Amino acid sequence: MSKNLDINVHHLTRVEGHGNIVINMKEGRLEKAELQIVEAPRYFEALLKGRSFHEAAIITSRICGICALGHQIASLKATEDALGLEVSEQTILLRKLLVNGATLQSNVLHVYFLVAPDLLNAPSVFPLIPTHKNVILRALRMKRLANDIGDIVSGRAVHPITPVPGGFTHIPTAGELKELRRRLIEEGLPDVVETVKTIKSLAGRIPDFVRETEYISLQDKNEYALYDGEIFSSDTGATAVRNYRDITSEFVVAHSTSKHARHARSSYMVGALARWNNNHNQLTEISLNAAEEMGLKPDCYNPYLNNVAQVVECAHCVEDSIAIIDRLLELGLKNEKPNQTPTKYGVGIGSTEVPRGILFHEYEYDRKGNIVFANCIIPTGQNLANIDDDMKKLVPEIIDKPKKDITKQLEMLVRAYDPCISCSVHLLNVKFINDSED
Amino acid sequence: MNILTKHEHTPLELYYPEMAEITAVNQFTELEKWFEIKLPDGKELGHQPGQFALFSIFGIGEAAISICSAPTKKGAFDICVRKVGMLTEKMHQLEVGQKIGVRGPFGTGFPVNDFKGKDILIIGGGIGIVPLRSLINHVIAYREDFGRIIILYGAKNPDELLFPDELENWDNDPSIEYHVTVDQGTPEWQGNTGVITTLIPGLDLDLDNTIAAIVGPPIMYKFVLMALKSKRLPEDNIYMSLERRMKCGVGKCGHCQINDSYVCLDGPVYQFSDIKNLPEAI
Amino acid sequence: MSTQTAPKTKPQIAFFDFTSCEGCQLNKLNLENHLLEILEHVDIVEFREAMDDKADAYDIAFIEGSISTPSCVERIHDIRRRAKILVALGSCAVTGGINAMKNLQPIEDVRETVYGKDKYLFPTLPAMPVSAIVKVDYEIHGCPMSIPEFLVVFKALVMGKQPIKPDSPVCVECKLRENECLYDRGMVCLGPITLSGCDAICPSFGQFCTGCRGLVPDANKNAMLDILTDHGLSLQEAEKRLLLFNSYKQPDTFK
Amino acid sequence: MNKHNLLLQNIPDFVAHLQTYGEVHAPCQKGENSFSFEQVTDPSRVVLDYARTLQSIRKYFLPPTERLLNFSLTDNTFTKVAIENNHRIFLGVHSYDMKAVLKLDFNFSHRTPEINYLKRRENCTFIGVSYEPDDYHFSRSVGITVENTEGFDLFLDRHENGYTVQVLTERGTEITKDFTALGEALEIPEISRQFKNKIKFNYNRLPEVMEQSWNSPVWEEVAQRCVGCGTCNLVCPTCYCFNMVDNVDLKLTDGSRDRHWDGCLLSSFAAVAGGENFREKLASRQRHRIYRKFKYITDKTGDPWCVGCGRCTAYCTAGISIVEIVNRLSDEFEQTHLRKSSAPVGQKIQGVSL
Repeated sequence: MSKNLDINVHHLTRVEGHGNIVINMKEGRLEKAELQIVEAPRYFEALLKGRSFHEAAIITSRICGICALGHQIASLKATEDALGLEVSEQTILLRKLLVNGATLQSNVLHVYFLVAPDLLNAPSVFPLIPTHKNVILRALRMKRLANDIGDIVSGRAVHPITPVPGGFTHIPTAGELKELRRRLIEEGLPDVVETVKTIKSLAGRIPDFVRETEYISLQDKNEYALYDGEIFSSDTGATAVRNYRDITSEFVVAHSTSKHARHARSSYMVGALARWNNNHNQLTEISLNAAEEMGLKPDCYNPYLNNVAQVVECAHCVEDSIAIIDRLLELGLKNEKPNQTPTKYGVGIGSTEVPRGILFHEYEYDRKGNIVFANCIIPTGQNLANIDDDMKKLVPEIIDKPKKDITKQLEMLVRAYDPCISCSVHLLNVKFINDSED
Repeated sequence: MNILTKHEHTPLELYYPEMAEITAVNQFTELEKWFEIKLPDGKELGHQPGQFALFSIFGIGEAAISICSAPTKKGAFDICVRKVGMLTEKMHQLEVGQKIGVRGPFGTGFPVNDFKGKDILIIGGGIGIVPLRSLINHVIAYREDFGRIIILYGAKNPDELLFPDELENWDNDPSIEYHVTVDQGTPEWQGNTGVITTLIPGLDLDLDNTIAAIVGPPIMYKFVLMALKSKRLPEDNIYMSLERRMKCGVGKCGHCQINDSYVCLDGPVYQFSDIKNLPEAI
Repeated sequence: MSTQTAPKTKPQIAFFDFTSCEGCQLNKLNLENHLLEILEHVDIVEFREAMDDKADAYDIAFIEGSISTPSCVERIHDIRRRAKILVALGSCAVTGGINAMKNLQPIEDVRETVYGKDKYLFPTLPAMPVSAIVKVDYEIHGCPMSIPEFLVVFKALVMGKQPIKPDSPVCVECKLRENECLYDRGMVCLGPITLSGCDAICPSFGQFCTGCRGLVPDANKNAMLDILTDHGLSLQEAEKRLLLFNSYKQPDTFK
Repeated sequence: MNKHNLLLQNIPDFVAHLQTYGEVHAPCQKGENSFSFEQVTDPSRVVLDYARTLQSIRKYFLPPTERLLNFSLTDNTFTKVAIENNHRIFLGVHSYDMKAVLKLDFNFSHRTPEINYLKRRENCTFIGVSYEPDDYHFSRSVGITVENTEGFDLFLDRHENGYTVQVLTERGTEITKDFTALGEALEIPEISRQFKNKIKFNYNRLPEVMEQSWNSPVWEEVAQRCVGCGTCNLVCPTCYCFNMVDNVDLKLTDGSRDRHWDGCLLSSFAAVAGGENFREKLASRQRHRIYRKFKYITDKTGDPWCVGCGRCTAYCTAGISIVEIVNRLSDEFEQTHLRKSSAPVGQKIQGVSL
């Protein structure tokens, strides 16, 4: 096998957004291993300037159609932090329910529609419709259930309508929540169990690759952190959200319209696997059983198993949603109006977990409630350096395989991160380092 | 009192069409196509010259179209359809044997009984000839009931002249005074060129005994009316047919309303004196 | 569903994304209950987000996203050449959407705000709707695109008929749903001049209309500004609100 | 005519009693500041003290969207749609909304009676209720008092502790006779209810005012402020314009022909296939709307077609007031025509006067 290798995957498919994989190996020496982000920049931080706090989440939700809810939640939390807006327990519970719905939806979409075709050697999910009809129907059913959480609680799963600073513009009825609860139990749980079986049957086809890295996620002392918490690094421990810049130290590289980030080492990983590694002991029982069934163990260093961690989270989201609905019904749904009377103005930071990892929004408001400064740190941006580092380790390990297989395995690696390139494209000045990789 | 029974007329299921069969088609021009249509069970449409019906294709919609055959034609009726929108485009694709929904007839026709004994001046511009054709065929069928029959027909160019066979018959019929003009001729065109109003000054009319029936695009009315005015034709002797979008055909939906008049009920054929005070008419 | 096995009678459709959040494409995948029915009528021959296949020609190309880089311009010309019918999908593609907000600020400032001294690494143009560059046959409005409207257009195109284009404002749909007017709750809303077709989804959920579907033809903007200012916004805030999704000004240079 | 007394605390029982005779539909709280007629399941939700509902009860007889027929594209046939005509009792209807129903009855039975509307109207009982006129009501100006009982089977007139119940029809007797909580009618001095909002001319004279107002500058002034959203049409209890659309299901095999409310104020309402729009200008559409209420049908029936509910004004985001428009036109009329000879000025088609 030649020790020269040139791979250029132009506009990688089955990912959100536009990215290229470029590998360049000369006489056994890896000269380049990059995920190039070629998405058109969208300049969200600039768009936010001068915008009212009523409009901030409407705008930032449009950063990403896949994680629209996550951006909205992070944005609302940043605004509420900056303006001193208190929210009710009902608001927090409804938001957590939405986060569960969005995580479930995204994870199902990713595992079934984007990753499964790789494991089954198909170019897309469409040829699998006749051959795996029941699996596809199950995936669609799970996605519908997840989206119905979004539709019922937030009006619309993509670019949610009702979550606004200080609360919700519309509260679902008890009847709607009871019906959701019934479906979560009667459809959601059995479908999760079947999903675990499906993934278990394909687990042997997941590449075996190990690279230990730094794992960063939110951590909450009371629960598996998806909505709130403090920042936790597997290398350095806990950090307050207000110090997020110590963690994310972003830098611009020439091959990416999205900025890179690094913390204790040259790169770190965020997302389902990071959350699993950091917080697995807080998962529900069904989720832990699912993990065991599929062979996912704590301190897992195989990035390809991020997808298995996503399935584990599906189980968690279904179970946790049932518990949240029970709590909401127990409290009794109140037609609260959003609290939109600012008690202060200044800087606020909001952080939440989205399917792809930890997300930060930071805004500074003037005394009219308009934004003077904004910064958004997106999970995929944080993962990019880690993906490059993974490729640098992976390519020499599989260099003896045919180029086609190497390419596929690299594509699968990128897809395993569920990169959301379209939303990673944005960003603000923190620290600029020109293409400085060695 | 029961609201269903207290009316002069029985409340009707107004929106269910009859499924009628297309029995013949003829493509006149790229845009205009003629259809012969037969109602189920040999039923007659029972229309007056100048009336219209609503035609529909399921999944596309419904539109008002004039009937262009005279009531003297039995067992079937004709329409001529210009391709202007989605429905008419789909109608053009229909073939003999296929079915189309029909509701009607609706509206006022030309009061042909009142026309008896009079000279009839028919002025048609463009597809205005289509509703007039039912009147023309009626007066030809009852030729002895009427005085002179004068037909003025104008089109943009010779290729857009409709009913070509019939035009020839009218031209050859010594009892009909037929004049045709086109806005733009072709090298082969032997006849008049110029707008339709150029045909009017040369007419020698028995003013009190002449009925004018005009149908054409909005812009034509203005100039034809001015030309007839200078001829001093009494305005009560002038009839015209107006076009509006219609949804119901029965004076409910409001779309065809011109001031206080519903084109689907009070029109489409109006005596000029009825609409001259309606500023929205033309 | 690959091109080779597909019977030629089914329209071959493709999806493309430009500068956008890809929410419209996701919204399409959210048609879970209808997805398989849709696939009965068409063959999807290219859809980068979901499949590896590529095709040379398409009966219908759906375009999501704005045109905002020089390479976007080239790509959209190429797609147009290969597509019989081209449909713009969602606000970014139809009106420039939220992306066009950047056109309101000097482009150099925008680039500097985000990338600092590295701004020249990434070429950028003012964000434009697809129709600023190539002929667009049909438009599906909304951010995200409205699913009911997508289905109306989709069905019409598959049946070979022209879709009905809404031209009335959101207020009409709000009234058909008997919603309480948000102005009566002390809110301001762009429903009176925003194109309908969304079934007034935002006001129905108690949130003001953001104008994401674009303005009705001949919108009386001055009257709208009067309404907004009468209900508590300053003129500057009112103008900004109107521009949220409607900032695009068509530059002559790229026609 | 029988009269009874109904105490406030007995209202929920009365509603429950009515439910034994049919579906009860009554105003309920809808949003934060609004009411809507809904089928009552919980009698305690009924609100009888309200200013106006978002929509009048026309929505029951001419639904916002209505399926007219179902069709099959596979065999090009259609099936009829059953028209529901359950027995409905409308409780808490204001006199102007009742009057509006009577006007729609005329529109849907005049010349070509329409079964769809009339069938839905067939089995209805109407129970009126008095109201305190607010800043928008002006029914009195179009000849409808708060206590007008035309069309009602029962009428509830508010007093301090409850309602005086007037039994107006046999049907009214039937549905009250077994309700034991009705007391003897109290001797209550007649309340005079004042309308703050008024049209300055008697409504009989408005057609004449309109006759002279075709070229008034008022239309253009109103159009400057109007956004053309059509709300005034869509909330009007006597508007009944509609559109018809064919909808096909996703299998592309079946579908339905549906009609839905439309409005003459909307820009494409009077457009025709060739692209011509006969009321292209907002000013001409505003004029058409006002003429529909005060001239066109009025010329034929002698009645104004506006019932003074105030919805078009209360729900206009631009704050355009129908009373203000009519009063402005009346002022102009007074100034320019009243003092001159009253020779009618015919409207001529431009460029033509034979």
